[in-house]
Amino acid sequence: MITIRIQRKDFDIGAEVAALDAEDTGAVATFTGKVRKEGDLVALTLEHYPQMTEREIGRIVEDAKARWPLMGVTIIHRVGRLLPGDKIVLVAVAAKHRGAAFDACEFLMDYLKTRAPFWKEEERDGGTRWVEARHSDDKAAERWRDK
Amino acid sequence: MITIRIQRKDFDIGAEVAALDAEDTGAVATFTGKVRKEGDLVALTLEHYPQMTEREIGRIVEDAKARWPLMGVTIIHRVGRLLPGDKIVLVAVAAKHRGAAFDACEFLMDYLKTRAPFWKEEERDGGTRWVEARHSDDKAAERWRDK
Amino acid sequence: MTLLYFAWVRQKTGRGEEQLFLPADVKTVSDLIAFLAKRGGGFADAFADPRRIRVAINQEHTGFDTPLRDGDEVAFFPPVTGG
Amino acid sequence: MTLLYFAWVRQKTGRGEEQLFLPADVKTVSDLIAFLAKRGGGFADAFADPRRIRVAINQEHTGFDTPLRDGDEVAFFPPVTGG
Repeated sequence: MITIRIQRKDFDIGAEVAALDAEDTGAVATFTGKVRKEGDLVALTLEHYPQMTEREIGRIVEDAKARWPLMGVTIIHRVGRLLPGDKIVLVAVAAKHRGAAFDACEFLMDYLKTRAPFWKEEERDGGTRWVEARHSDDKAAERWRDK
Repeated sequence: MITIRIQRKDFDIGAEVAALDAEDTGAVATFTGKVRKEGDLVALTLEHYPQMTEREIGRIVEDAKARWPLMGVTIIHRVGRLLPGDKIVLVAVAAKHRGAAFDACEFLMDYLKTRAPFWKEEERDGGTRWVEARHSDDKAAERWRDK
Repeated sequence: MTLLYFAWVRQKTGRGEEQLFLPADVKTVSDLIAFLAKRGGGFADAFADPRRIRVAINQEHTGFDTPLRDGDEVAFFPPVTGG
Repeated sequence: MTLLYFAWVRQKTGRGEEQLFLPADVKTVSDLIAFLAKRGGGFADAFADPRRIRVAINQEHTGFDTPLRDGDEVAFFPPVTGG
């Protein structure tokens, strides 16, 4: 089962994992990304490209399914204005065995970071600023190329 | 914050992640292991070595903390009789960045599988049988030796 | 064709979306970027360094050499920073 | 010393725990395994193939060469299968 949701509201990790579960699932790996409290950061505002976002995430999930035997994937990404401590993204992967669940979860995060059309704008005491893409995220995504 | 619990009752992944969270956490990776529904499997009964279990898991967590900068770790392992679909184990790791959270979560699972004193007995239509340790779990744990 | 702009590309150009008749000499994404930069003002600023820009055609990431067709939805944006 | 048995080692020996005065010629875990196997019956069965057995002394995994002291808590069990 594949679930992809873009939403403003928060999500409940436990409820999402319960909804994802099939009876023959032995392993569920999840990743939750949050707004870190750091310095004078007031908020993060997430913009996206609505016509493209779910399609691109769908392609990333298909890529993961071609690489590992997965029983279910749930991806939830929030948009709008988020405060320090707020959850931003959930990736949950169910598989028979833990190796596939871990690898696919990490792959999905690396690809979300470098391919899904979201942009973060930081709001600090001094004003707003668009977050720069990080080279380390490109490197993380490149690891999967030849695998 | 380190939380280690051995318990008979179920757990709520979302509540555990919320309890684990610090404000400067940016990444939470979790792993949930479940009793797979397969063939005529009726139940799994988990036995452990109570005087040793929490101490050994504590040592595994200290090892992980020495390898990665972690903000929090929660490990819950159930014991007693569990049915197909029941959750067995939760490992949740909070860190600033996702690489450390993913790696530490996988490391903790690999070490739990090969070092924590738990034993599973399967109950099938034909009777009961102790689960054999898997060579693939030893291999998974060995990966971390030289890292 | 439909042009879409996101994040600081949207802010610099001052618009999120526009309709454009594909000019005859604009064959590829690169040509379109040069055409838009020539508008001056915020567009010149937004497209001053094409290496900082990414493009999607019809909701798929693509490169600057891709040929354009009228009716395409072309989106310009900075490298993505979600997740 | 205290001896503990888990999983099929417990089932084969028929007990989970016992107190034992360390015999003079039992210096290491290997010696203790040989000593227990000589009891015959379920113990002989449980310890027939020491390669299938793991040991912890005072709640820490250890090897068969480890010297024993009176007062130790020695646990025998199969390779672990939790998680």
